[in-house]
Amino acid sequence: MSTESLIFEKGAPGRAIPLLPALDVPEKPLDQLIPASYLRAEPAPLPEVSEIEVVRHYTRLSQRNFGVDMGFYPLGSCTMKYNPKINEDMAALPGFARMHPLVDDSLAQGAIKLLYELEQYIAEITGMTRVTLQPAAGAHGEITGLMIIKAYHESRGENQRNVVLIPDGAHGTNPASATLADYVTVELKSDKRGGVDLEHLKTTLAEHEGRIAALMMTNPNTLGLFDENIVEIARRVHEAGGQLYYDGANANAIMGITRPGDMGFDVVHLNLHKTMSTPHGGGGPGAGPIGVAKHLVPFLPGPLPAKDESGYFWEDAGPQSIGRVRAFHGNFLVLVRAYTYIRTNGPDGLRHISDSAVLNANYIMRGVEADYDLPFNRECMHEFVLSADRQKALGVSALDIAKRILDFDVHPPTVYFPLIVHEAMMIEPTETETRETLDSFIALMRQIARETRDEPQTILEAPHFTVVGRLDQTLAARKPDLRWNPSREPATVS
Amino acid sequence: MSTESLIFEKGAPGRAIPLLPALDVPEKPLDQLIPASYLRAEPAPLPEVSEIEVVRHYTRLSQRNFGVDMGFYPLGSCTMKYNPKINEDMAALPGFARMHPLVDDSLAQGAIKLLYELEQYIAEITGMTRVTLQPAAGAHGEITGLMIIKAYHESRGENQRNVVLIPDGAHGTNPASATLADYVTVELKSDKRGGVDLEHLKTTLAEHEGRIAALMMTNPNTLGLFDENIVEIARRVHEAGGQLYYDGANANAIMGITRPGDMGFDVVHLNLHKTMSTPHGGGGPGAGPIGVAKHLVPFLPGPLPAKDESGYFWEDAGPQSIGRVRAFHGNFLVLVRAYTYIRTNGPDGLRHISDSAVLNANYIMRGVEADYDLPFNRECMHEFVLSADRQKALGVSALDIAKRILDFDVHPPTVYFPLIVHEAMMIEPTETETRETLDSFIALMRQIARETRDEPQTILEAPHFTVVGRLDQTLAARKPDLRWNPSREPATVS
Amino acid sequence: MSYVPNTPAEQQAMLREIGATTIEDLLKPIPADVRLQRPLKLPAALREMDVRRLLVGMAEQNADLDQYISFLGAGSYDHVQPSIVPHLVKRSEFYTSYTPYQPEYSQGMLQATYEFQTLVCQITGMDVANASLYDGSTSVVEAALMAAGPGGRGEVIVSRALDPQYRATLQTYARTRGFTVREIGLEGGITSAKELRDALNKDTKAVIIQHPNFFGALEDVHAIEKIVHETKALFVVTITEPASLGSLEPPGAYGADIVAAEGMSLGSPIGYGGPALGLFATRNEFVRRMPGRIVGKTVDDRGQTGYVLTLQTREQHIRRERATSNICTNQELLAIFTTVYLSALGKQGFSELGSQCIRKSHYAQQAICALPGFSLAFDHPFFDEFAVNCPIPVETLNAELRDRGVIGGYDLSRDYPELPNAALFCVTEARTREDIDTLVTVLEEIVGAAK
Amino acid sequence: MSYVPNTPAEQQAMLREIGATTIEDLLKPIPADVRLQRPLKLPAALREMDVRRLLVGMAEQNADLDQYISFLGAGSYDHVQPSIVPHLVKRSEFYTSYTPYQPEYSQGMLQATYEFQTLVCQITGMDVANASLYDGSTSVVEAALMAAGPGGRGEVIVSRALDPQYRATLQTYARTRGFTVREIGLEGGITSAKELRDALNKDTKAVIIQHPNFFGALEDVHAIEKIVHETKALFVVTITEPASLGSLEPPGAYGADIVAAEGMSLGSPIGYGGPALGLFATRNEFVRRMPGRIVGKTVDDRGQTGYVLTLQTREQHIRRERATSNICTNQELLAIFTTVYLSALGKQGFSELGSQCIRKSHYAQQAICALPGFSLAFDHPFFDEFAVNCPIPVETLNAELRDRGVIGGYDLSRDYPELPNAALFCVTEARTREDIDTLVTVLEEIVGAAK
Ligand SMILES: Cc1ncc(COP(=O)(O)O)c(C=O)c1O
Ligand SMILES: Cc1ncc(COP(=O)(O)O)c(C=O)c1O
Repeated sequence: MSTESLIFEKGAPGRAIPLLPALDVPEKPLDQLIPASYLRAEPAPLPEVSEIEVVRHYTRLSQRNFGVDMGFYPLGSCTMKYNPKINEDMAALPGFARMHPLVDDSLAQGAIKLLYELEQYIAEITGMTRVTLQPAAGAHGEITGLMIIKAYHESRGENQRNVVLIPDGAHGTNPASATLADYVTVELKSDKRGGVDLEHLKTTLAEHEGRIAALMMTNPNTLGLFDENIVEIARRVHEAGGQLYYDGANANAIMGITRPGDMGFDVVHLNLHKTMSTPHGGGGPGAGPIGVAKHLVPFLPGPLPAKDESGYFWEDAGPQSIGRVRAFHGNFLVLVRAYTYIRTNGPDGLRHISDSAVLNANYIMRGVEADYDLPFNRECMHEFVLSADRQKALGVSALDIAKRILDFDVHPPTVYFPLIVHEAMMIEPTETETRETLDSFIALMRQIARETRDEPQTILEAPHFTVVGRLDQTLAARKPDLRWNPSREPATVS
Repeated sequence: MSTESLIFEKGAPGRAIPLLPALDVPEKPLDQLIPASYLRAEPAPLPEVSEIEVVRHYTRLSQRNFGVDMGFYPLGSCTMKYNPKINEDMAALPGFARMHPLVDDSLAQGAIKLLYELEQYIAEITGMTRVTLQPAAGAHGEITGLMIIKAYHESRGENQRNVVLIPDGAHGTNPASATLADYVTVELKSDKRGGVDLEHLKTTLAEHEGRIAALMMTNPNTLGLFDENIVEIARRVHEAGGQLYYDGANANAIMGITRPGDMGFDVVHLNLHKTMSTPHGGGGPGAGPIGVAKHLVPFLPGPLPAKDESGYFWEDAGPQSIGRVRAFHGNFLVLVRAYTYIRTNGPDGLRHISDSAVLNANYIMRGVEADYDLPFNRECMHEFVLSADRQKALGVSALDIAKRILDFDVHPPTVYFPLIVHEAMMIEPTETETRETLDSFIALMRQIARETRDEPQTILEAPHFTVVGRLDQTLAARKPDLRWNPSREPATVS
Repeated sequence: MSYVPNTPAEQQAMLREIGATTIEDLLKPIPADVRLQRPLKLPAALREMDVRRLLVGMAEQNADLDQYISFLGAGSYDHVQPSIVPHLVKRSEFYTSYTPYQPEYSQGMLQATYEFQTLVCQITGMDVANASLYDGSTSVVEAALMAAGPGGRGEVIVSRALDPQYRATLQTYARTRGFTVREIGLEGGITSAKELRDALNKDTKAVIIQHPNFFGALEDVHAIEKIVHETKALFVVTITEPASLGSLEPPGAYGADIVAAEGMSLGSPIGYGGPALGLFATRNEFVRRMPGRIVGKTVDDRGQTGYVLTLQTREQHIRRERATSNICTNQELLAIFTTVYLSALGKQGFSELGSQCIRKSHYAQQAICALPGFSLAFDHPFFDEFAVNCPIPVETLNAELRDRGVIGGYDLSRDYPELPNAALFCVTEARTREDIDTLVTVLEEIVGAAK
Repeated sequence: MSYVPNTPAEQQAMLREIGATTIEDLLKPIPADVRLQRPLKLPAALREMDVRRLLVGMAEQNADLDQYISFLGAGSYDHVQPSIVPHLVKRSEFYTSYTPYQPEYSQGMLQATYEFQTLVCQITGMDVANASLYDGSTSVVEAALMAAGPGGRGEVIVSRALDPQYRATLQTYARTRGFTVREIGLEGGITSAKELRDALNKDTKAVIIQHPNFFGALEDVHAIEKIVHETKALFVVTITEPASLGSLEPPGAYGADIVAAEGMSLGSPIGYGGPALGLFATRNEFVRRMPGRIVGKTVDDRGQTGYVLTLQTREQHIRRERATSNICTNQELLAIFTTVYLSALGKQGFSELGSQCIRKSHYAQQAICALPGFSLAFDHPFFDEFAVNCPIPVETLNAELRDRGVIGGYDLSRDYPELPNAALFCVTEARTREDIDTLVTVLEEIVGAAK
């Protein structure tokens, strides 16, 4: 496939697509309506292109991108499952997509009902009391949860609690959110089984006695392992006066099997763009609703969807609420997709999803374990982490392996995360893959292990068949070129 | 891009997507409702696949296909112009897409109105009196037109008229339609200017005196040339008692400039999938409405859309009508697109389209004439025909050139048509291409002419970058393999 | 608005480049006396949003099947369209491409068509299928033409229970082409075997029946096949309701020579009846006499599997006046709708489709015929349509239903004067039990009020 | 229904292959006392068509902007979405992909994002933009945090004419993070320059104003800029109605340090307010302090141009607790909506967008204020929104309008007790003259009847 120039390099002066409706009110000079000093001197220097140019450009760009619809995407921690098309159709219904956020509740009965019920479903799935649907993503849920925890401690006069414990395997958003909430992060070590080191937890709790605000963790954790000590961990943190925050990025492993609420967590977020398959959209939008235990309900942001005999309505938050965490009602059209997904799958379907996700991960793990290091060799949940240490010794890194995978219409696993595994490769197949796909991925991983020994050069020079080769990241960071600029690159249009 | 196996080679026994609604009436055994002897012994042996398999398979297949949205498509005689997306949206409106064809007229007022108006627009564009929208494509229009002509002659007791004159450059559907109408085809020669040879016309008319049923022709003809003698041709054929049929495949050249009705034609078809940009859909559906002059109106198929004070309705055809040429009302959703297109462009827009199509064709013609033979060197209309005779002498055929073009994300021109030009390459850029695209195509054609001289092997081995190379057509025809068969190729699913 | 990208200034520059001043210079070959001397009389151009408003307004003046509860079939069937079908078919790589004459650029369309041909064979039980014809009615025409052969004379026998619009279409072509269409009558709602036997003669080129027939009734296909094949005539089976193939014995199993069917209800939008999808399948021995485009599998110069248009010497662009048909543009994109639809439904789903239609239609039939004054017109097995004698004229009944948001059964008196009060109700899987119960309640109401 | 492809039999075989008998064997690590011992209490699974019916029914209970004539703005704006925008953005290569961490597989998304960053700069006049934040309100939060710096203390001044929901959101974060938000009042519908001058002090990290402000009024941005930049505070300009940039002077031209805006009305669906699109642009010198993902241009090992995520050391996945922000998932797909939208509208179209909004809103304002009892709340230039004092309570007025199919202006008394009877009307290019005339007629009717 040939390259594709920038939209700014296309078109010609004067080209335009008259997409707006024809003006049907008097065409008064603008400066009779607004003093000229407020107005632009020149039109914004946007592209001047025709419709066919726009269509071809973005169609071609799309063809330079890989998504779940093209092939296997076992990107650990991201739950890249099939995104049902029906969900897209429902989110595009004019009754949802063409709603103004400030209409009177009487004109939004379907929408508020949907959110009201979705809140209940999420509460049930996570084992929490109530839920806010405002957060736009997991990290937004995290900061919202931490703000709630903070407000809770303050309501009890415990303003001194400023420490958040975070396992060393945690995702970067966890410590970043803690900082944003004005907390100090203290890292918890993992033990040999890949779970929280109980001894280290004990000493850390003791060390920060009286100052523990919360523990944030995933379970299954970022190694894909379920921490069996979760009840004890929860008990100890609670005894130390801390709250437990559940990072739900890995919830695809547990639906109908176990619930964060039952494990002892006080706040839980779900990444609906992962677990509930609202598509990830190349990086967003997502939705990161959080559920809270009973004692934290008064602190939830508002308004919340409510219902009485006359119908559904938005209920303002109470006096202890932390307040809004964004404008309007959350990423509504994402929530419509999640609602559709939950209704389509039902309770047994969600359980079957998690069971199947776990099975698929274990199946691949057992298929590749002979060829790669498996730092924690026990049943995994919905994903697992390999190490390419053995390959690294032969000069082939996890990154190289990822690049070689690109040659086979398969998206590589997450690499170099979690940080606690050398040359980590985090593999999450999800439940929507066929056995054939899993088998061919296993075969590919084995082939690459063989190539590492027999023809490492093939790997080091990979990818061979992509539209671009390995890109110079250093150059990009050292001399940032973050936008097109007419002066530097004139649009050469004849 | 790797290959893609057949859908039949995917899946596994028992896989299924439960897409139908849940059964909500009693699940009686079928043979209590219908005697078993009428029922299938076995379910039809269709694929057993999951949703993700279907989605990936057809997404990947789409990526192995080239359309106007990907790049330049100067396929002569096919008018591969940009297909506006708004037309697709309008055709998808539930009020059009979800209508049953037999609903009472009172429930179809918008649809009948649309067809009523579209008929009028087409009549105005072609200069005819009335139009039937039933024909599904150009060839269907042709046979419909010939049936009308036949009925007309018969109504005048001239059953003996059985000869249809067709210029030697005509499209294959013209003679095929004549045969289907039980007519004998007589070929008219082209003269040196690329038009109908008037002398030959005269002698042919004389030879078949009293037996001339019709002349079928395009104007501009398949060489892209306007036949200046059209008025005389029409007069002579009419004098000989024949009718004139206008093959409207080239109407993109003439909108608002000249009209077949004014040239003297009695029946005209338009290929809406060409001129009116209802997309070609990989081969169909199209729509081939025909317009007729006043004396032929009684013979039109029915019913026709009509209007009175109480609204729009379907009016049955009169006693002289040839009858239906298909079930229902034509390719309705295609007609919705054409209607949208005409309303979007308006009279000036349609004229501008034809002007621009003519300009673009002449522009390319002048850009490449130095490197290729131009058998008829005069102003062309919306397309023109080159000959690769010069290249052929160096061992490179029109087909080879087409294959080389495939290497550049450009669709090749039509080759080997019309039959009257050796090594024909028929180039129709359409009006929706930018000057840059035309320039780069000219440059490409020149490059290929150079390669013919300097490195013919590159051309003979082309295409180099397509998902498949040149395919064995002989094998395909000699040992037809027209369907997948389980016995021959077992679906090897582990 | 305009889709022409080049600005007037650019067009001027281009003209200059080729030595012209105005576009008129290029139009010189057109004699002045055929030039249109005025603008076209058409409504002025609209911008996109304005044209959208216009069309949305027109669409709203039509009854759409999501807003009305419809029991109309009679040749056009409302089945569920799974969400993935339009998502995949409407990818622009498919719909903005032309006929795949350049196979290297068209492997997607070609392979999908090869799959389509296979799927048509799988549901009909036939050997081979083409890439589509215009619609069911013209498929029947092509079947008759193929049976009649190049000479095109002789006689074709059709059942009176063949869709009236199909019969009309066939008549139109027959009149022009020069063969005879002889219609044979019915006995208790199905084709009369006796009349058929009497009608067959040495000039009979084909016998065309519809199964399920226009009344939804199942024909005695085995008996008919035997009668037909006692002669040299070809046995042509027409299907307007292809969902029936989910449950009924396929034509290949009962000896059909040609299947000429309408396929649009297999995944395509119902669209006021068009674009439609003519299906055409036959036996191996007839393959070189088949009309229409055909895709075949082959190999490329690198040894890879690939697909091409094949047996093109049957077609008009090669064979011209001796082609087997004049068809060029067909209904390709609808073939892809059907391909994705049948693949997605798959073995289980397609079977379930048939059985849901049977169960729901029988549930409805029993409930309707339990109402006083309503009775089955024919006591014959049916698939998802059935003719009911009504206590009041169907036109009156349907007008009343309409006012209540229900579209009633087809008024058979429009085509069959011998059935003055019969309505043809169709019930597919797309109707819910609630829909059916509503119909029954409303029917009772109307007839009660009429008394 | 289920999207799990493997059948129970296949799953059994897979289990066997890895030495397990049931899935329970794999779930052993989960202690029994945290296992859920019952099925989830959720409604039973629905099949696709049934779920479709359910959701269609719910959607129909909402007012959609094609059915009602709406004059609501107040932070969410109804602009025309050209047909090509969803056609292109909804290509599954885009929406089924993840964050482009593997650039070789993500050039489409990366290049489109680079174009997005450029387009945001082009309309705002700023140097550099990121790849999106959650929404306008959290963009404002990020601007405040960036201004406050890693320490996160100090004070941020906001205008009372900043969207009330944005102020509330900022308060929430400020309380947790530990900085102060000081609100300054209004003078005649715009930010009081005097109050601003008085409020500024050495701890002021940023001054945040909205332009056009919440009342649609144009702020005196030049004057404010001068006042702000007499201190070290950053000048943050918030825009909730980005269409205004089609006509108004861009913030880069009047000295803004940060633009924190809501971009969803540039091509994305209005969707009950979400997903939204936080725009964030700043000056070159702040680039390494910017929050969020950024795409940069580079070259590959073959010398070709390519695009990558860059400056990642600002981000949480690298810098963890020292990151500039905690954002990970952003609103990427909406950035692509905006990219296609702005490219398609282009130079002429975007300019026309602005001027149509101005002309239509002024046409409406004049007609409304010509009605007895209606008058402009503030005599100030505005873009496409204006506050009108009404003769009856806005709540009553709007209820009456609703019954006539019209959605009236936003009731300002909900947030501004000092404006008890003021409605904020918004008129964009998506409203027709007929819509506006209908509003005026209906207002007259209602107020007439109320007398
Ligand atoms: C374990 C974990 N936690 C948190 C997040 C952050 O979620 P989001 O990207 O939705 O903000 C992620 C996302 O990748 C994650 O994998
Ligand atoms: C000149 C000419 N005539 C007739 C036709 C037949 O039209 P259709 O394919 O719509 O049947 C074509 C199609 O390519 C054509 O180019």
